[in-house]
Amino acid sequence: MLQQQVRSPEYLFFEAEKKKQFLSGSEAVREAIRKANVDVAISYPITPQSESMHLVGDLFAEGYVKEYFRGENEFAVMSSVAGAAMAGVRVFTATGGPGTMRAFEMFPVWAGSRLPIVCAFLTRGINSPLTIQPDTIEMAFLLETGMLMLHAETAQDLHDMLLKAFIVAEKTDVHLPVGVFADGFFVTHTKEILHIADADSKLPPYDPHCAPVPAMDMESVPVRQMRDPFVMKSNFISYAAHASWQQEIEAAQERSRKHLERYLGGLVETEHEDAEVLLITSGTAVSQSREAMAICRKEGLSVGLVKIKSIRPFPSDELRRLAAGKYAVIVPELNRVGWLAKEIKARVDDPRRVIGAPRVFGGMTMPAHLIVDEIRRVLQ
Amino acid sequence: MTEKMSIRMSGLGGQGVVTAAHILGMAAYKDDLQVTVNPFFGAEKRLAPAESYVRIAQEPIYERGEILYPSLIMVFHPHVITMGKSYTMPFFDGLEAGGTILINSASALDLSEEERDNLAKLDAQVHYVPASEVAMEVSGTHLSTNIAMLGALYRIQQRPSLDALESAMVERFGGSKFVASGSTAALDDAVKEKFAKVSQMIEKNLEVIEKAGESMFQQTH
Amino acid sequence: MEPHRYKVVSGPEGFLPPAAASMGVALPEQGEGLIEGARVPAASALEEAATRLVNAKHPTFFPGPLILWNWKDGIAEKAQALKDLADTLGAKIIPMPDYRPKYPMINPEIEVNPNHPNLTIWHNKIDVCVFIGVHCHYANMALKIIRGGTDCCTIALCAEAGHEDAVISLRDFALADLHALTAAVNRLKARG
Amino acid sequence: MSTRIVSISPAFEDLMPNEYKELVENGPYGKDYKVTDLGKYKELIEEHPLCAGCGLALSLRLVLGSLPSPEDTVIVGSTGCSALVFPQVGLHNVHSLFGNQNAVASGIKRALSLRFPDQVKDVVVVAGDGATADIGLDMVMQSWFRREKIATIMLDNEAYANTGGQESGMSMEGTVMNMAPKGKVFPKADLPKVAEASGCAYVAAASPSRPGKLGKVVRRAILIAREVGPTYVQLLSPCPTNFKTKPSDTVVTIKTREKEKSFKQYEYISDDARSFLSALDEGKQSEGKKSEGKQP
Repeated sequence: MLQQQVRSPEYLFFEAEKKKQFLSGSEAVREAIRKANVDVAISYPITPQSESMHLVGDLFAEGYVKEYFRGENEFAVMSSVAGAAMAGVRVFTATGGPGTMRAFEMFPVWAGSRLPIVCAFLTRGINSPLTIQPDTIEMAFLLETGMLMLHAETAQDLHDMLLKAFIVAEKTDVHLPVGVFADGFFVTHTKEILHIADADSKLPPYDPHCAPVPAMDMESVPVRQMRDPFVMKSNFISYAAHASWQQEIEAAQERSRKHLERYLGGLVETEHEDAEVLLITSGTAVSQSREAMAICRKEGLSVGLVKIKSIRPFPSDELRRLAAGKYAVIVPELNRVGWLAKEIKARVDDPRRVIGAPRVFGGMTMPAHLIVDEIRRVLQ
Repeated sequence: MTEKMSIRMSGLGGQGVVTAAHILGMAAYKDDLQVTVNPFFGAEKRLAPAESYVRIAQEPIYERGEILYPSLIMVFHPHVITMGKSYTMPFFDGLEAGGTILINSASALDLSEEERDNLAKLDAQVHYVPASEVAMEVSGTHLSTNIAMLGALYRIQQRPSLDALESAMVERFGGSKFVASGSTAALDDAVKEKFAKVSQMIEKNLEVIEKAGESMFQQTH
Repeated sequence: MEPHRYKVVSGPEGFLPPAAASMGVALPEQGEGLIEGARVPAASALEEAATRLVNAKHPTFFPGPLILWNWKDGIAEKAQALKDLADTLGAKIIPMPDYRPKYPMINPEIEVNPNHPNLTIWHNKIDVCVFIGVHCHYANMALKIIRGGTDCCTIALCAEAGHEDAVISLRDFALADLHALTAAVNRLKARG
Repeated sequence: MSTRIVSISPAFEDLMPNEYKELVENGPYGKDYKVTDLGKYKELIEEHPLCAGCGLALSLRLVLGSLPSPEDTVIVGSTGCSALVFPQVGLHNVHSLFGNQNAVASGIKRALSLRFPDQVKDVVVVAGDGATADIGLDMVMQSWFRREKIATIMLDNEAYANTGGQESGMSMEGTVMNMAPKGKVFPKADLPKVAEASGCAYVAAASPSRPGKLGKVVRRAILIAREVGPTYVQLLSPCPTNFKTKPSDTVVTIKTREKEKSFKQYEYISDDARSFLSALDEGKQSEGKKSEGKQP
């Protein structure tokens, strides 16, 4: 194990020299966690995530992660990381697809309990029938769990977003779980070139005393403290307490915008945003859209691109502004339900201009020409 | 190199199509080229159809996933063609006009008239290499077939460089750092047992590369 | 929704008022405070807090667990400074010893609970209340309930990042700030 | 723990409600109270909203009075009647979801071991029979398989009581309840045997009809979990509401069950746990890193 020096997040993210490496997405997870100063990581296998948590296990064996074990199923793993987070340590886990569904009851608990858990969701399709292939449909289910959701396009994004996720998650005014999503296989199992900081630096440790709720350790006040209680039904005003609690989770999401803007350089990234037709999407659909945009622009078509990096909080104001006056907004997606198109339609001034297409799912690759066809069809 | 190389490797599980892609990708990376590598995303089973994909270019590469429109197709086993052991049918599906095909076979395959017509229409350059034979002959194991295929590819493309290929192999087989899936790792151990030393293995593999290149022949359809 | 126009003022705002953060109110940056949802220099927010306290009929401090319990060095001094400030103002101190939903009910005369802070405010006819030493999550929850159902003006003296849901909020609030607030109160009182 | 978290800032001493002052002045933190001391100090439960005669409330009071180091105990509960009590308990405790208590406890225990390597931190699970034997059984057993150093205590009222009296895996065969309208068709699960086979170092069945014995097994379970391995205690805690017995007859109900031989006290001590206990008896070994001299 390398001797690591604690450096500020600002140093690690913005100042440290970045060196070139040829890595798969799973290896990018490992390199992020190596520098994340994680206390407890808990794993459970599921394709295409397993490799990531194998590698985190290697980090444990090497000494970069202090505690690690394989839990019994995803619901239990998400429960165990919740326990560890309540007891005041930094935790990490990963899952995807059916694992996400198995664990589901815990996700709103994470947010409701103000737990700064970072979880990598390496997405895949959901049964039935069984599939192990990439598909982003699980994100549709997670939209309203209260967690922050970042969507990586590349292994580079996955690495950077994971590291930054810990820092945003642990801000006192946020203190919410962050899901970092990457499309299974297309990111996890693809080797590509990254630029990352050396592993001789690591993030500062988590300080549970900055949390907006007390740690469960019998060292924090108040001693009489239950996480997280029934809001007693015998109390006539309990409904207001529960409602106010939920609003506070939503408020914490809102507060994360400022931090995400700073660390991610904005919730969206644009290229040729003045074009007549905008491709707006997230994840690897952005990569495919980049190819499509290049083809179209060579033909002289006015096509631009908006990459959405944060799904929760959603860049509503940014998209409303960007979509205003466009001939069309095309939203390619790697799922059947088109959740992203729905999200965008609900926010822009003229939802009729938003086209939820093309879509592929069940593991299909989205060829750039499908997007090109859609652009041509719209412009005809 | 000005054009983007989009390489589809089709073979049977256990032949090392994924490993070949990794070595090729790593070599391209070492030559300072832009590159992405990914396998066909499925369960890994021996002798089942297996595919991997390598994209190499000088400009940044964005597109991901299976390569549907390859500029170069490598067929690691004749059964991919003759017995349809492939998820991509016919084997040249999607090949760019003027594209290249490289097939592991000691003799030209008996392709159907329709296949020959289509290949001719595509103006496809079809090369053969007795990769399995070269592997057995030079290194004493058919497990070097994938390296022989890379040798033939090198003969056609001249890139990535031989130096880069060598150092990619050292990195792939020399250390314990490489991340391979469970069954691929098991095969690695089998390969390693054949060679007392990794350096000896690399040396043999370089010889395989050279010999494979020499043994290639082209067939016009 | 009209972002950035939302004003955080004393209620009663209604059945279920929104979280100010969801209405576009942002937390203050370092060196700043909030007055009615607008970011202002910390000194202005401090002055406004002092003014509201001096003019209040029934000003009341709600010290939370982080200052009520003598759990680490420096707390006792802060507690004493708060007591002195309350004495200067002739204000009440009603503690919030913990956050549990209490059974069967609290005694609103002597304590406040974040799940139903309005009971204490109604009972004691509090028109200006000050949150201090309350974990942020519970403070925010209580501040919204107060804004919804009472006409009480809320002041949050936060050691962390501040509170949008308070009418007046300060952040990074330390012992020196408590002294500064007392000084401001004394100045205002002297002026009459 | 630093007992400072139960000391009041001097400036506010006069203002604190009485119950808190009592907790500070006369609470069990850092003391060496046993179950027989109940009534002599300010207990950890303030008030509770459970039914009159609730066997579970009785057990819970005795359990909390038996903790060897309440000042360093974190309790993990689960959904059910007992969860209604925990807001009133003077300890850090967690209600997560229904059935995941042992998974949550595993995470807490591991985290506290990292943060406080030289300190005792007891993690005790207290949950009902539905949470332990039915919906949470996999997580309960897996925590035993992994040898998590936590004590698991089941408050066995042989039913889902909070949801209105449904049959559980711990109900007696033949019991007619909601969701078993023709009577339960399989026997009460033998969880102590399952615990033994799953790697628990100590297993006991007891009831609040014998408070002294209950106190002893709970204390043993927590001390053994601290030093040796996972432990399991099952406490028969009848529900007068759903089984329609008189609230004043709860202990009578247990004694009748004992006479009918459908309930018996039980204790299993593994070899490792036995040598730990005898070392304690002989005073050769302290109970833990900082609780010198306490007897089991």
